[in-house]
Amino acid sequence: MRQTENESEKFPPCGYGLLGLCCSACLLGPCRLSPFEKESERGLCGDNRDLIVAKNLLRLTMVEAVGVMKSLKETVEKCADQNLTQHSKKRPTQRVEEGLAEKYGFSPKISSKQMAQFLIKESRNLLSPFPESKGSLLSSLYPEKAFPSIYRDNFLSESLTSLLSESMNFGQRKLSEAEGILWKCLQISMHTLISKELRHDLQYLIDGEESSDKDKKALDILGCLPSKPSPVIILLSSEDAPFNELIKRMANEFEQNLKGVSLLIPITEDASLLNTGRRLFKKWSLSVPEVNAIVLISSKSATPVLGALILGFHVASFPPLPIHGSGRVEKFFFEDFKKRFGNNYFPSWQEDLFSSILEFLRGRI
Amino acid sequence: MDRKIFFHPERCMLCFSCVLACQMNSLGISEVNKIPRDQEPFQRISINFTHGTPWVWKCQHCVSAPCIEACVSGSLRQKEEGTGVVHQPETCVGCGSCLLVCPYNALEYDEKEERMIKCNLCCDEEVPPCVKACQTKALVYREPNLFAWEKKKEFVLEMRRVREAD
Amino acid sequence: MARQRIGYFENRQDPENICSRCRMCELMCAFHHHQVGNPRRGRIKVIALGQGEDIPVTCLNCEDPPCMNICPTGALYRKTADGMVQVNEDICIGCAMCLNVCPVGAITLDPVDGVASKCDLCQGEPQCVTYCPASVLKMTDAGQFARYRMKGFAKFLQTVREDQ
Amino acid sequence: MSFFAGGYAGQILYVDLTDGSIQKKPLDREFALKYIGGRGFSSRILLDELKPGIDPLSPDNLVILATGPLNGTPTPSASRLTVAAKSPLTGALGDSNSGGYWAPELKYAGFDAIVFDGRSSEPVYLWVEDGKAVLRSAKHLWGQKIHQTSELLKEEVGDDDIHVCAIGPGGENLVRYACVVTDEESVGGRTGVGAVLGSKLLKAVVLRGAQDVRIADPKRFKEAIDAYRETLVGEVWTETLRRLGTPNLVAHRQKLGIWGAKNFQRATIDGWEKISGEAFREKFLLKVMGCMGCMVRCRRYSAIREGPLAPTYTKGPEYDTINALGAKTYVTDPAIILRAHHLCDEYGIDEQTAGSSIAMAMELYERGILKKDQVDGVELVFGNGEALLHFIEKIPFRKGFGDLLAEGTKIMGQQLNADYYAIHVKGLEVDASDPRSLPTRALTYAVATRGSCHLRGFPYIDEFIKPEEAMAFFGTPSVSDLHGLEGKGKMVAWSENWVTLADLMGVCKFAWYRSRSFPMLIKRGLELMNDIFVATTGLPMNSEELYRCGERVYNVEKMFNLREGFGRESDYPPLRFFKEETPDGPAKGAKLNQEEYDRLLDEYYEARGWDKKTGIPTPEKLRSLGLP
Repeated sequence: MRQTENESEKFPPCGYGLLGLCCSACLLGPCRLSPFEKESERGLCGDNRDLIVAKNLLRLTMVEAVGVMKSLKETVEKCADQNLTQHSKKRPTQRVEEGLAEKYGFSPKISSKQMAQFLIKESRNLLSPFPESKGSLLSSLYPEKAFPSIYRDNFLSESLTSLLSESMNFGQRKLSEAEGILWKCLQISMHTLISKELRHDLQYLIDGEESSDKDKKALDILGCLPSKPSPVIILLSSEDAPFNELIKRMANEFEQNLKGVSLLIPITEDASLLNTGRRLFKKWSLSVPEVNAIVLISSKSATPVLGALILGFHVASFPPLPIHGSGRVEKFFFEDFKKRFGNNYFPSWQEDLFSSILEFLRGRI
Repeated sequence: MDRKIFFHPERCMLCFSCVLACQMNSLGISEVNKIPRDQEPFQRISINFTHGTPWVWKCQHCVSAPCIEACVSGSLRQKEEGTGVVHQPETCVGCGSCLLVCPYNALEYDEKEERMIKCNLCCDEEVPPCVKACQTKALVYREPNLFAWEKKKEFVLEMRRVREAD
Repeated sequence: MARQRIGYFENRQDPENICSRCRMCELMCAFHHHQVGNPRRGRIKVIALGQGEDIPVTCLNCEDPPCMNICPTGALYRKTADGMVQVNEDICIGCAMCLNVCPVGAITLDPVDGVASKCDLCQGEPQCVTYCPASVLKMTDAGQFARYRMKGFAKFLQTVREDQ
Repeated sequence: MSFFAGGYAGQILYVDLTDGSIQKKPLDREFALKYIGGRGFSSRILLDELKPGIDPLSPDNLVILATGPLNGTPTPSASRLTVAAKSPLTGALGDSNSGGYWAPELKYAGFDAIVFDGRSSEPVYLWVEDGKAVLRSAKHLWGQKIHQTSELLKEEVGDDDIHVCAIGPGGENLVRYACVVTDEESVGGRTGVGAVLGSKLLKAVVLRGAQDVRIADPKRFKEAIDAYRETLVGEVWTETLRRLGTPNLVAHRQKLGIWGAKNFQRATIDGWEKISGEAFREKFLLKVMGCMGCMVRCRRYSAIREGPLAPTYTKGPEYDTINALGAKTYVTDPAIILRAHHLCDEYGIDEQTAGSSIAMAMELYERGILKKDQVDGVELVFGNGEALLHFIEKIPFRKGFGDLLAEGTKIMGQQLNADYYAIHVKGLEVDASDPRSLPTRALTYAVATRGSCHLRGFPYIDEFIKPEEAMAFFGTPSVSDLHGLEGKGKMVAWSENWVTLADLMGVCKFAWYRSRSFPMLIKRGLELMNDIFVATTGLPMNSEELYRCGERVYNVEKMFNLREGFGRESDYPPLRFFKEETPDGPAKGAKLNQEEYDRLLDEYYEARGWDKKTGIPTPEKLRSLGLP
């Protein structure tokens, strides 16, 4: 009845956090720039708001990347110190290998051992700061035709670690360009996704059952795609994601409003985005941006959003990236991106989001 | 007696959420994503270090408020029921005499409209947005005597702890 | 002499010598100051914690009283350097800042007059002390109260020694 | 808004639960002068506004929460609240009186009394703050015990400093002797007003008030209460009550041999020391508590800290707790008594009727009238504490045999046709002591207008009045003789009128009449009280007039009972007291004598100015009291 305080929600969301304007990079902080102050306002370290927003995003992606690296490393070690050949006897089906072999473009006869060694080598490259050799993996796995956007100005790097270490001093360095930082974010998230996928495949090789079985099934829908290219709607949401219900509802609405044209693919692993893109390319031999595949993401982490963007999907994310604090960063995501690669980032807070996406899809049919 | 906004300095972590909430409310925005880049907001609550303690300065809504007596246009008045100094911008002429007598400097001059601005406790809402936004419940919205009563209770619990010691 | 205040002296051993929440202090305080019956206008308050825990609270007459320091109109004042902090109702504007800074919440806004109201020791003979049936309220000062606590602690130590 | 110079808040709140309408009516000055307050208000309103012969649990019944003019002032021990309705237990006038903090708070909230009428369609509670009242849904509170209820309410209001008057599951399930509990510990127990509230689906009345209770003449008031305090401090009774509380009477009962142990089959208790006041003080007493502004502080706060029943924190026990839950059922384990008492308060049932009913069931079981399968297979014999607790857990929910126990002894007696073993007057169980050896007390219990009650009159005068005082005041020295009969009727009538004043004023009887000298009674009870009343309210009053107010109210109550069909025949003690002799103890062999008692009753009626055959007040009596 009589509400005395904010008993309703334990922690009211912090406005500055949502704006991306709360910087706790150094011990002088936390600095909180008011969104109402004029652009010239700076934090104690001298960063203006564009930099603060960008660096916050960078910190986010880096943290997530480190987490993924750790799990990949563990899997590699686990995989290295057990004898796969005799292990493979126990395995009921060869389906997994075949799938993988075909995916990595090996002859079907390749033994799981060799394949594992290959994958481990690639993973080592990603993990170590000094990649041994330029592996053939990326180019084979992510052909330029499918993902043109990741082949711009040597975007692909061999090692995630080196990327991170670069970004470290990026974070420190003064007067760095906001855009530059944002590129790093995209790069890192891209490689994070790659490492994730590698980890999954290694996992298959070790113990036959497929960890992301759901996604595999969901992706099988791609088999029954119409021969004529048409827009595709992809739902990316893990169980604990905040806006699951919302995006499900939206997706269904789309399906009703655009009968027979678009089709829904619910996936839970952001790593599956790569696979999706690849399958789409196989089907229509069209690059992802051309396919007009739109991903509705509900996730707590920034990696899937950025990854999907750089892979060339159209993206609407819930909650939105914390970028409203800086006009420059917003411009980068909403306009520059479109200019360069032709895929849009729909800011999920605008009222006419639904209709605008609908319009967009209609235009593409 | 009507509720007032009270402040627990020991709980405040200077996150300025209350300020942001107040500014957004002054523009009638509820979500941060809708913050416009061009408009000038009003800020009727401010935090600063006072003798080394964070302190929130705002209108205290005095029971017998000097600003009401000072006001020349009668646009400052007590709420009909209970206490709370409300300000009608429509009739305000911006003479600033309230500013001269206010001990807490709780009023602000709005050059554009040439009139004063002050905290109206956001009368239309159950709980003022600044209190809602507070991350640590440093700002509370209470009847004065209930607030005092709660403080007494805290103190008594402390005393009891001491007593159990000996 | 040191600064006087109302202290709460209880004896946990004697069930009759603990505050029994009869609230006579509140009633008499309100009666003395306003000639009415209305505990919420009293300047002392018995706080009930349940399970038989009741403790009266009133002004501690701090050494460096925040209420007096922050009062913008000077309505809170001390006649003499070691006197009780008092309220000048005529110039109090009821801004409730003293409530906000008082460490124990001993100051309240009078629900009727709307001015700050706090213990003034009734000009020397406190009614709460006179009428407390359990006689647990006494005029005291910080030093005396400290000695009282020390005594209690010493007793405690004694029992410990006896246990060994 | 009130035109009273002080004391009264000047408003009565009428709440019609059927249509949820709430209206405030100003308190009439004449009405106030005639009936003072408390029981006076409630009895008069019941007489005026109730249709004769209605079902107490029907919407037609009224529930009245009334305060006296002195509640809320610093008058020592002015804390009593009167809750009244037509009693579902007896069918006669039902009222009960409880201390605590609620009655003063009602004055601070701006009302002298609240009258509830009709029946709500869904559970509600009434929120009263500073003269404003509103009904709110209590769906979430329904079924909660007393403590949970007030916890939830405090949470809901966002303030711990509120005062709650609530009913427990007992009241909700219409246990005929459900009680009204204020502030979680002060119980308006007898005559089952809680059940009436339950039938109206009113769960609680919550107060918060900061309004003044004005005092007309502060200077005179101060002098008066100081004088009143003087009479209290150093008073023997006050000292004893503070030290031991009402349980000090345990020793006294044992001394005179007037226990009603084993449902009045025994007059003494073996091992009574275990349940004496000293024992409880030794083992359980946490601290002494006092109601609002109390100088006497007879209230205990006890805790069971070890043993199977720990932890139990509860207010009490009182003497009547020990008598009903201990003596009558012959359970002499203090811990179990305390626990049972705690449960009764939590579930909101009257421990005295509950104890008596269980005691009666025990006797019936031992006599073979009740079979084991009838009593849920419990070995229901005297002294069985587990059985006691077992059924106290069952009664509030009317589970199993608890359903019958929840009806009280009168109906139990009728249903099991064992009336003889139902020890009650007008349906209310005999509580305080076994009056067989003391006919005066038998008379007091029998003629009390709410059924057997030891607080309606003050027969104990004969324990300390001096012969010359008796001669001077009652015209016969035999009043000072504990066993003498002459003049006792007169004395009882006088004491009743005089004691009634306490309930009218809202002052606690223990501060009022517990005294060791008769002149002190007059001084404190009439003169000082008159002083305080006049100083508080500024109304014209003198001690004679005040006394007549008490008599007036008593006659009003009598008229109510007569209307409900309680004539002379209902003014008799239970048959058992005439048939069976006191089995043991100092008063061995004593029993009531029909002729003696008739003579007493005649004398009493005469002193009251009532018709001897019917007990109807004579017209001239009524006229002299200004009753139409």
